[in-house]
Amino acid sequence: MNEPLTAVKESRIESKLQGLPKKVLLGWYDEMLLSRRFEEKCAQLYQMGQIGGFCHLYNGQEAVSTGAIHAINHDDYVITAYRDHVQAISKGVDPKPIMAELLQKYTGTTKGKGGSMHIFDRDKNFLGGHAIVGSHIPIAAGVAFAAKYRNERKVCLCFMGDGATNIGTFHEALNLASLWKLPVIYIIENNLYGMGTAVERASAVEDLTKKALAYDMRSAVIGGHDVLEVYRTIKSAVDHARETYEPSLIEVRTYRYRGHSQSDPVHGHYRTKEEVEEERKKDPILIFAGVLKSANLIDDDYIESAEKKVKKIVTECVQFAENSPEPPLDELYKDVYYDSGR
Amino acid sequence: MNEPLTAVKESRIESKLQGLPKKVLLGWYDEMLLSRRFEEKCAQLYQMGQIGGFCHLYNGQEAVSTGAIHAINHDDYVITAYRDHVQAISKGVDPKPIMAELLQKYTGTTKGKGGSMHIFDRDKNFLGGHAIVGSHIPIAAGVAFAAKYRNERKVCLCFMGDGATNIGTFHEALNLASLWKLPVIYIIENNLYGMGTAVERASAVEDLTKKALAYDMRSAVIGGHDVLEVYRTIKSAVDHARETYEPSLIEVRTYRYRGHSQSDPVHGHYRTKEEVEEERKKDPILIFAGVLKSANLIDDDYIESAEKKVKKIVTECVQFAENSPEPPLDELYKDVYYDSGR
Amino acid sequence: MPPVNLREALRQAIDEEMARDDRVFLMGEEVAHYQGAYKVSQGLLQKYGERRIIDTPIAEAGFAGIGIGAAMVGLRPIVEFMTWNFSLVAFDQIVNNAAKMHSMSGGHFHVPIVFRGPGGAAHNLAATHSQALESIYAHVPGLKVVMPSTCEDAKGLLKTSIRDENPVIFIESEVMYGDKGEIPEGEYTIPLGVGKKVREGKDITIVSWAKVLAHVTTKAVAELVQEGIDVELIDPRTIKPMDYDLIVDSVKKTNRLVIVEEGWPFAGVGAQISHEVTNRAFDYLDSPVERVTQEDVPLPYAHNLEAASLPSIEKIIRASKKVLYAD
Amino acid sequence: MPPVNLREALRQAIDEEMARDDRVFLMGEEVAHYQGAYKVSQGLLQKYGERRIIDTPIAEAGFAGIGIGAAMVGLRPIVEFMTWNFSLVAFDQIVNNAAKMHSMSGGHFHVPIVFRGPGGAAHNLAATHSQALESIYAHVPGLKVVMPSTCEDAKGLLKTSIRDENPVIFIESEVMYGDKGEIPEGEYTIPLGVGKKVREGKDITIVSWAKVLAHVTTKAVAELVQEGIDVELIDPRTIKPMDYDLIVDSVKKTNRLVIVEEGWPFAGVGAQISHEVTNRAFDYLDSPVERVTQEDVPLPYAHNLEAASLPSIEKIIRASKKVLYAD
Ligand SMILES: Cc1ncc(C[n+]2csc(CCOP(=O)(O)OP(=O)(O)O)c2C)c(N)n1
Ligand SMILES: Cc1ncc(C[n+]2csc(CCOP(=O)(O)OP(=O)(O)O)c2C)c(N)n1
Ligand SMILES: [Mg+2]
Ligand SMILES: [Mg+2]
Repeated sequence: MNEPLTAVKESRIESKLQGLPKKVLLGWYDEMLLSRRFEEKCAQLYQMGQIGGFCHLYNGQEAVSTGAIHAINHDDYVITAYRDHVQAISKGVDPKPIMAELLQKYTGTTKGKGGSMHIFDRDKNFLGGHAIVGSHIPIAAGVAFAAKYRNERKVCLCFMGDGATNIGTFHEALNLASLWKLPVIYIIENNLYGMGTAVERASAVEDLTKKALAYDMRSAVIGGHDVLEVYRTIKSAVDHARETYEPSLIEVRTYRYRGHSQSDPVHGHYRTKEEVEEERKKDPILIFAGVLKSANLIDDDYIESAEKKVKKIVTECVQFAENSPEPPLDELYKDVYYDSGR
Repeated sequence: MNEPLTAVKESRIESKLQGLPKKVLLGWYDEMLLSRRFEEKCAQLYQMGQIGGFCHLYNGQEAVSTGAIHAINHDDYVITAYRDHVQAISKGVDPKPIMAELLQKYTGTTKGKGGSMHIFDRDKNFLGGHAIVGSHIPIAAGVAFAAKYRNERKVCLCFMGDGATNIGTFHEALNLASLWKLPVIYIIENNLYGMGTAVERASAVEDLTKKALAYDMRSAVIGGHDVLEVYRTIKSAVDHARETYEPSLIEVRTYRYRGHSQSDPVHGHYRTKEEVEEERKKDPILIFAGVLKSANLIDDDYIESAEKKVKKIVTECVQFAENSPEPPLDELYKDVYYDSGR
Repeated sequence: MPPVNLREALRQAIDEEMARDDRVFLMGEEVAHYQGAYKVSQGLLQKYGERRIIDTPIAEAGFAGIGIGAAMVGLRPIVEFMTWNFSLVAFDQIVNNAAKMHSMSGGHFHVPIVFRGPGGAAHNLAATHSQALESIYAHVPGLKVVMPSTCEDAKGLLKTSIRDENPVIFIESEVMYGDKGEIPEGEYTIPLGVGKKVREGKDITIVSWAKVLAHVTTKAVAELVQEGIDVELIDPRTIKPMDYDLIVDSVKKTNRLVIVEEGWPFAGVGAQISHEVTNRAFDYLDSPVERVTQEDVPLPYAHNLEAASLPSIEKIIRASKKVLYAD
Repeated sequence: MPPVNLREALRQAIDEEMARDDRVFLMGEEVAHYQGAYKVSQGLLQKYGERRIIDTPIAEAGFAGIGIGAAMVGLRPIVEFMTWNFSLVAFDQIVNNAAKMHSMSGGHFHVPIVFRGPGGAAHNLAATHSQALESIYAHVPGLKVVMPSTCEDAKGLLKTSIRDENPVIFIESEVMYGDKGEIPEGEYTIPLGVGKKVREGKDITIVSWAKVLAHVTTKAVAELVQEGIDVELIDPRTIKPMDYDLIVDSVKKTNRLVIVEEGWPFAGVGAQISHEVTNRAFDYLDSPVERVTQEDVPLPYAHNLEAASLPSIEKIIRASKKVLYAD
C-alpha cells in the first residue's frame, strides 16, 4: 500500500528535492494528508446534514495547493474559487475556524456568513473563496496591481478551474495583467471537467496554455500529482514575477476524486468509475510518500504517526466547531456596510 | 489627384481583378464613393445640429465594408457595431431611410428609434448597429448557429473594432464559435485606435490574429486599403465557412480619417495631424480608382460622372429625410413588446 | 392524473413545445449529458439529440447572446441559467440586447427567447448564490417576468412563455423542484399578466408569489384563517406585466394589503405594487400597505441568519395584524 | 470665488483627494491621455502621472474587478465608467464582489471604491446609451448610491464618497458637466444620507434629484410657485441611504407628495419612497403620492419621442395639481 508509486532513481532524488530541508518536506506531506482527511470529514459531516449548501472538495488535487502556495511568502496573496478549503489551509489559515465556518458557527472564518465557498482570512492574505466562476480572476489582477502600485515585491497566486477559462473575465483579466505587467500567477487546475463537462466539450483548445498566446503571457503545463514539480514550476513563475512584475499562466493537470460538489455523484454520466479508479492510482499523497521514502526521509512509522497526528487535528477541528455557538442574530445587519450594525 | 497610387503592373492586374465583371467592379467603386460622400454629408448635418447624439463615421475604411460584404450573398447576414452606416449601404440598405433615421424621422430605418448607432433592416438581413462594445459578437455567433441549425448554408459577417477584442464577450463568442463550428466570419477593423487609445496600449498583443490561437481558429491579417484584397480574403473565409461551418478571424488594417465620433476631434492628443495626412495618402477609393484605370476599366470621365451620380443620390437622401415627418408620439409605446401599442 | 413535481411539470412544458415546434431548443450548462444540474431537462437529450439540447461552456454572456442572435433570425431558444445568480455576468446581453432589440430596431427584429432557471434562496448557499432578482429584471422595459408558484401554473406559463414573441424572464426555485401538484390532462396554456385568487376572503389582501408564497405565505395564511382572519390571497404569477386590477379590486373589498416577496426591499416589486395600489385605491385603504421582504442584507450562510433574513410565517402574521390594527 | 462648472467641481474633488492620499487613483477608459471622454479628468495625468491616472482597455468587468482587488488590499480606487450604461458588462463585479465582499467575508475585507461616471439620458443617444440605473443599484444591499444635483454637492459628496469605506455608486450627468455653480472656498465634505431642502413650502412636497431636478423639476417648481402653489422641494442627494426622515417630516406638513425621477417606473426609487413615506405618514396624506418618471420604454433616438418619454415640466405640473386636486 505504502510502496512508492513512481520509481524515482536514487541519483535523481537529490535534484528532485531541490535542496528543500527535511522539515519543510515533511511539513508538506503532513499538510497534504491533513487536507485529505479534513475533507473526508467534511464529506461525512455533509452527509449528516451538519454542513449545508454547496461543498466542493479537493480530494486528489492536494499537491497543487501545497506545491504552489509553499512557493510564495507569507505576505504574498492567494485568491481562489469555491473549492477553497485546502488552499486556505496551505496558506496558513487555522483549520478550526474553517470547520466552524462549514458548521455554520460564529467562530467560523467569516462568522458563518460566507460558508464553504467563501473562506477569507485577512491576516493570512487569503482573499477568498469566490463562487461566481471567473469572477475573482480580475480581482487577483487588482491585488497584484496594488502590490506593484506600492512598490512592494509581492505576488498574487490565483487558482481557477479549467471551466473558468471560457468566461469573459478570464480574457479581460489576463489581457490587463499582461499589458500592465502585474505580478499575478494564474494557475489553472485542470481536473478535466467543469462540473460534468469535459474540457474538450467546453474549450476550443484542449491545451489550455494556448490561451496564454493571446496575451503574450509566459505559460507552462505540468502534472499536478507531484507536489515537487508544482512547487518548482510555480516558484520559478513567482521569482520571475517578483523580479519583472510579469504574470504567468500555469496549467496544472490534476483530478478530482469526488463529485463536483457533495450533492453531485462521484461519476455521473460524464466519467466512468474505471477512470476515477485509474486516476486514484496516481494519488499525489502516495506519490509524495514514495519520493520521501526513496530519499530515506520517512518510513512507514512516520506515515502511521502522521496519520494519527492529522486525525487528531481533524477531531479537534470538529470538536471546536461543534462546541462553538451559532452566530447571534444581531450579526444580520453587521458587516453589510463597513460601519453598519456596530 | 486621380493618379493611381499603387503601381500595379499590367501583368498582375488580371489576377488581381479575380475575374470579376466590370459591372461589379464599377459598382464597388460607386458604392465606396457614395459611402464617402454620404458620410461627408452626415458630418455637415451633424455640425448643423440636424443629426443628434453620437455619429461615428467610416471615412477611410470604405474598402473593408465594400470588399467584405460583396464576398457574401444577399441572404447571408451582416452585424456590426455603431460605426454602421456604410456597412448598411454595402448590404443593400437604401441610403434614404438611413439618412432619414439620422435626421430623426419616421421614414428612417428604425422610425427614428435607433438613430445612428442602431441601423437595422430585416429584409436585407442587416442585423444592426450595436452600441455597447463587444455586445454583438455573441449575437453574430447566434445568427450563425441558427443558420447551421436549419441546415442552411448561410454565413454571418461580424464587424468589430480593434478595441472590442479586449472585452469578455469577444472571448466567449470566439470560443463558442470555434467549439461548435459556427459559420461566422469575425472581421476586426483595426483602425489603430479604440477612441483615443492605440492598440498597443489596450491589447497585450499588437498582432490581433494571435487572439485566434486561443480558439484554434483560422485567421489572417490583411491591409484594408485595397478592396480587392479584402474581397479575396473574406471570400475565402466565407467559402470555407459555407463548406465546413468553420469560423475565421480576419484582422483588417485600416484607418479612420475623422474623430472617433463627430463630437470628438480629428486628432486629439492621441495621434498627430501628420499621421492622419500620411494615412490619407493611402485612400482606398483613390487606390481602387488607380487599379481600375490601370486595367483600363475606367477613365477620368467615369470618375467625374460617378461623383455627379453619387452627389445626386446624397442630395436625394437629404431631401427625402428633410421632407419626412417626425415619428408620431403614439410610436412611444409601440415596439416595446412585439404586440404592444398596436 | 397522478400529481407531478415541479421539475416534471417544467419538463413537460419544454418537451411539448419542442415536439410541436422544431425552432425551440434548450441551451445551458449541463442541460444535456448531465441531464440538468437540477434534472429539469432529464431525458430530453435522449429524445431530441445534441442538435436541440445543448451543453454550453461556462460563458453566460456568450450563450445568452447566441440565444438572442438565434431568436432574431427565427429560432425560439430556451436558455437555462444554472441559477439566476449567474445571469449577472450576462446582464448586458439581457438588458441591452434582448430587452431593447425590438424597440430599438423599430420593429425589424424581435427576440422570442425564454431565459429560465432557479432564483432566490435555496438553503445555505450564501450571498452570491441566493439572489431573488425579479425586481431588477422587472424594472427593465421590454422584458416580461414570470414566477409560478404551482406545478400547474409552471407548466402552463412556461408553454406560453416559449410561444411569446418577447424575451421572458422565467424564474423557478431549486427548493420547489420536488414539490408535487396536480396538473390538468392534455394541452393547456396560461396567459401572462393574469393573476390568480388563491383564496377568497374579506378581511385583508395578501399578495405573494413563487416559492415564498408556496412555502411560507400559505402557511401564514392558514394560521391567520385559524385565528379568524379571512384572508384574500393573490398570486400575480406574472411580475411584469402585473395584474394590478385583480389586486386593486381585492383591496377595494378588504381595505388592507400586505405584500410578501423574497427579494430585497429597496425599490422592490412590493414597493411598486404598494405605490400603484395605494394610488388607485387610496380612499379604500384603512391602513398603510405593509411589506414583508428579505432583509436588506446579502444573504448569510448559517441557517439561523439565513432564516432571520428571509420572510417568515411570523413576519407575515405580524404584518397582517399590523394592517388590521390588531397588534 | 467665481462659479465653476460641474466637471471642474468633480475634478477638484478627485484632485484634492489624490493630493491628500496616495492610495487614491483614477482608472477608466480615456481618463488619462485623452483627458477624459467628458474632460472630468483633464490635467490630472499631467499632475499625477501614469501611475495614478490610468487608461484602460474596453474591459469594464476586468478593470472594475481590478479596482475591487486593489481596494481589498488597501488602495482607494476611483473607477470611471465612460457612462453608466457600460457598467452593465461589469454588473456581476459590482453586485457580487464589491457589494457583498465585506459582509460575505465576515468583515475580513472591505471595498472602499467609487464607481463613477455619467448616467441617464443626454440627448439623442437612444436606448443603450440613455439609462438611469439608480434603482437597480440601490436595490442591492452593500452599495451606496449618490446623485448630486449641484456643483457644490457634487464636490462635497464625491470627496466623502472617496473617503467612504464602502463601494459607492456615484452617478453624474453628461448634460450637467457644463452647468455652473458656486462652491465654498476651501476644504469641505458633505455627509452621505443627508438630504437637502432646496425650497421651503407648505402646500406640496416634491422630491427629485440629479439632472432632472436641476434641469426640469426646478423649472416646474418655479411655475407652480408663480401660480401660487407653495412647493417644498427636497433633494435627497443620496439615493441609498435615503433620508426618509426629511421627506416624511415635509409630508407631515404639506400632506401631499410628488416624486420626480429620470428612471423607469416599475420598481423604481420613486416607488420605494412612495411606499415608505405613505407607510410612515399615512394619516397625513391628503392624496395619494404621484410619480413622474421616464415612460416604461427603451428611450428612443428622435428628439420628440425622447422628450415625450422623459419627465417634463408639464408632467410635473400635472402631477402636482393632481395631488392638490386642482386638476
Ligand atoms: C458564472 C457562473 N456560472 C455557473 C456557475 C455554476 N458552476 C459552479 S462550479 C462550475 C464548474 C466549474 O468548473 P471548473 O472551473 O473546471 O472548476 P472545478 O469545479 O473543476 O474545480 C459551475 C458550472 C457559477 N458558479 N458561476
Ligand atoms: C462596453 C462599452 N464600453 C465603452 C464604450 C464607449 N465606446 C464606444 S466606442 C469605443 C471605442 C471602440 O473602439 P474600437 O472597438 O477600436 O472601434 P472603432 O471606434 O475604432 O471603430 C468606446 C470606448 C461602449 N460603447 N461600450
Ligand atoms: Mg474543472
Ligand atoms: Mg478602432
